[in-house]
Amino acid sequence: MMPESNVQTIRRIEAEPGASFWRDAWRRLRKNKLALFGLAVVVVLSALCFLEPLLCRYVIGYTYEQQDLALGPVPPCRAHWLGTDPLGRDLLARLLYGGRISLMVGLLGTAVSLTIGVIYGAVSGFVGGNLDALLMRAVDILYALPFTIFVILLMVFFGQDIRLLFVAIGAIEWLTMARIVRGQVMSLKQQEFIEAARALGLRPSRILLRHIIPNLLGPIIVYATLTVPEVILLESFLSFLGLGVQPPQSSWGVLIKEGAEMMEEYPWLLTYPALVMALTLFSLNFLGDGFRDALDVRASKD
Amino acid sequence: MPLLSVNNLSVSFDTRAGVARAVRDVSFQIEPGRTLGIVGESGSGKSVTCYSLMGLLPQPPGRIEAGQAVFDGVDLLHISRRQLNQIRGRRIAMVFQDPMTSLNPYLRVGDQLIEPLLIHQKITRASARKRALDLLDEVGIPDAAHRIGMYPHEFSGGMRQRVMIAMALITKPDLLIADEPTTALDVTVQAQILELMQKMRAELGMAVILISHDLGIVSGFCDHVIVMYAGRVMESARTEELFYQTRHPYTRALEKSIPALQAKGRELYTIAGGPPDPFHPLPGCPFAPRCDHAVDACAAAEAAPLEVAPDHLSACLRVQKENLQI
Amino acid sequence: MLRFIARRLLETIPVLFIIATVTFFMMRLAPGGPFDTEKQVSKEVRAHMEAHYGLNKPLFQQYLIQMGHLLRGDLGPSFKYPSRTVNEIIADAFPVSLELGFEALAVALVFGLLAGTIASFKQNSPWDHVPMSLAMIGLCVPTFVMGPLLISGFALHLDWFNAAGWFSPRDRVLPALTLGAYYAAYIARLTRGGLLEILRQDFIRTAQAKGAGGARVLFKHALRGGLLPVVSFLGPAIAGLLTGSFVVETIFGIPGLGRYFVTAAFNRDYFMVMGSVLFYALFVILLNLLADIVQVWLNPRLRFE
Amino acid sequence: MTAPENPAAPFLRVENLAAHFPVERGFVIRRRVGLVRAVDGVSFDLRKGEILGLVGESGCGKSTLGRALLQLIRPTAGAVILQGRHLTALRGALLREARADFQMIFQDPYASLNPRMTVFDALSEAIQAHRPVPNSELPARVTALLAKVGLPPRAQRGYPHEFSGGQRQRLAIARALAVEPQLIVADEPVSALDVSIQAQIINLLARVSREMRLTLIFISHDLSVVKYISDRIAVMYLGRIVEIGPAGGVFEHPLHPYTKALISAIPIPDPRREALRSRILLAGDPPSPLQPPPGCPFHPRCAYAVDRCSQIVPALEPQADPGHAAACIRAREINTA
Repeated sequence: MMPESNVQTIRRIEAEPGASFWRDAWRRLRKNKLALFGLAVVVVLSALCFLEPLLCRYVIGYTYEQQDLALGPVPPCRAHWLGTDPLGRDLLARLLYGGRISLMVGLLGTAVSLTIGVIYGAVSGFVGGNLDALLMRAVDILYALPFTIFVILLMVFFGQDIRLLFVAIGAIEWLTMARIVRGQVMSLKQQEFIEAARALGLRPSRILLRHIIPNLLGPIIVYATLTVPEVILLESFLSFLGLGVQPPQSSWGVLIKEGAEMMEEYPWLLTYPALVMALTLFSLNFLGDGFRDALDVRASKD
Repeated sequence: MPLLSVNNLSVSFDTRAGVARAVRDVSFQIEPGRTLGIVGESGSGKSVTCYSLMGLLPQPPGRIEAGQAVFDGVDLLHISRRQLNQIRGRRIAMVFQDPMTSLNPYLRVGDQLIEPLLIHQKITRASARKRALDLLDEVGIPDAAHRIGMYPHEFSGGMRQRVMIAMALITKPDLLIADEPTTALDVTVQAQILELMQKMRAELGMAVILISHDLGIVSGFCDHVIVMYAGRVMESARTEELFYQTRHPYTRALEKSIPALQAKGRELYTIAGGPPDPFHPLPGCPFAPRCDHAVDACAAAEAAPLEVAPDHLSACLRVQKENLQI
Repeated sequence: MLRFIARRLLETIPVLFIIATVTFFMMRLAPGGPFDTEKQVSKEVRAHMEAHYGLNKPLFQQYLIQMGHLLRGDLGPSFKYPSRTVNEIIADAFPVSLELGFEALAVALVFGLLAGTIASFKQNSPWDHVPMSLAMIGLCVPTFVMGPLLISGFALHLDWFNAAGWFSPRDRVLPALTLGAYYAAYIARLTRGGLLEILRQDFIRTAQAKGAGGARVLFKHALRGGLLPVVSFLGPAIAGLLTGSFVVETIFGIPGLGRYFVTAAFNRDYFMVMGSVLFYALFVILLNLLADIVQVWLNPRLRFE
Repeated sequence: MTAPENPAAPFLRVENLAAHFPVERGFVIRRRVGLVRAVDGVSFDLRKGEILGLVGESGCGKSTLGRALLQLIRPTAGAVILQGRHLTALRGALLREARADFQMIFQDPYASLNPRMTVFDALSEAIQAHRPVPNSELPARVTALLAKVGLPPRAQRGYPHEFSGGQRQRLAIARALAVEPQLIVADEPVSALDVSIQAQIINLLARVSREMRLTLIFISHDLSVVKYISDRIAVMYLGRIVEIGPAGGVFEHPLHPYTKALISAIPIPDPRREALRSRILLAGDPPSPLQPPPGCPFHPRCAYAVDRCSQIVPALEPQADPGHAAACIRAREINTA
């Protein structure tokens, strides 16, 4: 609402001299406390989860599958900080192990969707014309498919293989990614600096690599950050239906499912996994929103 | 008695990079039925001044630090939103720069056009519609009865600006503020719109504040012109006097750099450098670093606009002290 | 407009055809069959049952036969409930899901629109931060956590509601809240984002300059454009809500379509799976079309496409 | 790389250039619902070192013409011959190579530089695009380019968002000069800038094109800007050139009614002259290029139009003064009266 000229002056001056785009973005992110909180939580949690084997061995003293049927379920205590389940397994160890699986599913699922989506969207947007119309119509039609149902069918009929899970999740999530990337490429293509690059006689590959992709990174990072929690949620949903990760492996979804079944008798079995997962999703979402502001990405998720 | 009297208005923007002083100590008056031009380059504070008067300044980041704007006995800067809403759209109306974005794309042109009437007057939709049709006819929109039911995107830029003008005038305001109303239009359309504004002004007898970056536009339209630079008033005078007895080096430089007036073949006159940084204003006259006439004293202290001839203000120290001829 | 609708409806046919084909072959090519899970059924019985349902014919022939049935709107028998056809099961279960869906939708719209609108009007104030943090919680707490938590709190401890069942109107409250919470959160975020986008447009400033008050600016000028993202979200969202949520129906023991579908998938109840998939797909497609029509109605610029 | 200079052949020849865009609707079965004739049969010649001002209002096709000349938009018909070489016939790698000879400067200084590249990278890329130099020479070359457009050497470390509009336009000029072209098309290079900055950029463009013997096509909607810098001026309306001639001639003695209206619409910063002069006010807006009026495209807005004007499409014909042509069947009549 500020007059255009003022906005421009202010934008121009806001940037520190010599600051690159990324340093500038980092500076803006640093001022966003929620996003920083999210970043910290994600980093700490990921570190804990991925160090799970070491932690189990040296700190917790139990592994995720180590049973103690004689002990049974105990509430949080000194020996078991978060308590144990009816099989006497340490909840903290299981939570960390489950986190490792959940985060891995989140990251790999996102990576799959990112790869398909970026390539599909970039090709569609960069080539344009009839191919673009065709590819985007295909996406429109795929959007109408009941994907959750297909994933369920896939998992039921082809067995609960975790690799299949990545494929299934990636296959759902890439659609939105493709649309976003295509939209960005289309708007970038109309920018004068891309025309200037063509006028310079640069090869299309160079234009793509040096001029289009660097300008796409912002939206891709933002959307990828927001996809990770979605994938984690989807995995936990499948686990809840008994279709995700199979025992003795666990994931947050599995733990929550088990916890929900015994919520009355052993409430800690639901509370802690639910808390940790919600906190993670929370942090990732805040981080994504923070990136969105810091990188000045206008395109909304939908 | 002036219709509107702005006294010592100062506006700042609080941004992440610091405080930008967009408008500093600006004063002016406008009498009923007169035309005032406010000229300046982008960032000179001319638009911010008028947005402040209309209560359209986004706050934050904008902040009105000081000043008054007395319109018919009330200070526009210090009244409630409710009181303000009874004045704007009824007694003060505004036309904006970009007719492509200033009309609501989701509503029919007719509904937007009669909205000021519905807000401010007890009037039936039917008679409001009739007023709107008459007015559309008057601003030169052919086939108004048909067009009134159309959406803005079905109109060309020139037509939309005519609608904006009709919308502003439908309540017969006392004051019209036009913020660069022709900047987004082609020259031939610009001529039409300026002509239309002249005609409507004469018919309704309202006062007009015309904001423009183009000296040429104000020279043909306004009785009085204010030249702004870096948020400050540099010079203020009756139009003829401003052009023929210029009393500020910035005004002169602006006139000289207009390509239309320059002879072919010679290098165009340029003002060296660029406008000052609003976050880190230097002491002294803001134009001093680019001024051909600047002396040490100019960079030392800033001069407030003073009357150097009857009804003629200049903020140039050398004009004030030495009666410098420019 | 009519041509647009007609074209979209025509497009539905090939889409449904593809869905049916994919579903058919995915089920049939997968290892295992509908009668494997039964307790050691004798070979003869199994062969008899397969013959009864036509499963012993060549695969492609079965495909053609089923497609023929589908074309006539006959979804076939259910293996799991041999006394009923799939059509009957859907006719029984769908109204339950539909009712729950509408109640959840009401929850989602009321809370979502209200919170989003207030937040956008009071940006960066507690009126913005509190509802938006709640919305974030709504997005981050999965239904299968929300459900048990609500049951534990309101049914078991406070004893205001029943933990499960679908008999009295009181039984509707917790499931509707559970199911609606996520959508409410999403709608709140979309509403806020959409309105903020619109509120910075030039034409809002024009409306203010006319002397329009806050309510007028919101209802007359901002809401139409600001709700466009919500509308496009609502198409698939409503489809999801109305056709039943597996999780909520399972947690609260509600005899809706979602539960039938999941059990059908686990039992490889071929015809039931096919029926649910097609039913759901049709719903998604029609509601997407409806969402598009509403968008065109809201946004006159689209009318000339 | 350049053809031997033939004194008879012009440096740049444009013959009957047309750029049409089909307007399509529908998916799968695409049907054409219209044809936008953005550029419709434009011909002119340019000498080496000449500066042509190309003027017209928005939608007249001047930017499309500029892009079609440089093959950024492939023309539908016609030929662009630069130093005897048919640019319109070049494809792929050959066309990319040929781009060493011609460059473009764009309108929006905020969009024409890649926000993720430093000035040094952007200019180096342009230098290396056609006539590669060893990397060690780059700093000196970049500094020299910056000096040429009046920017200090330290500017090379900056990113575009750190510069003002005027400075960015200088950078864009430097990038165009980096490939050492012979022809530059500048598309509204000053219309986004403040008056005091406009003059700086126009001076810069005039100076470098003189120094480097550049041929320059300067596109603008503002006749007064173009008058100053151009040797010749061409006025476009609805995809066609309606008048072309020496800058002074076109500005002082316009022949086409549209040119007359354009000139009379320029506001003059001089209250007395402004009060005295009579404006030619055109009726209505320019028509849509999708449905151009029959006959002379200008006739519905023209004060001099007669019945014949709606039937005959006037050709661009030479008039009394040498080198001055107008596309108006009544040009002689209305200018002698």
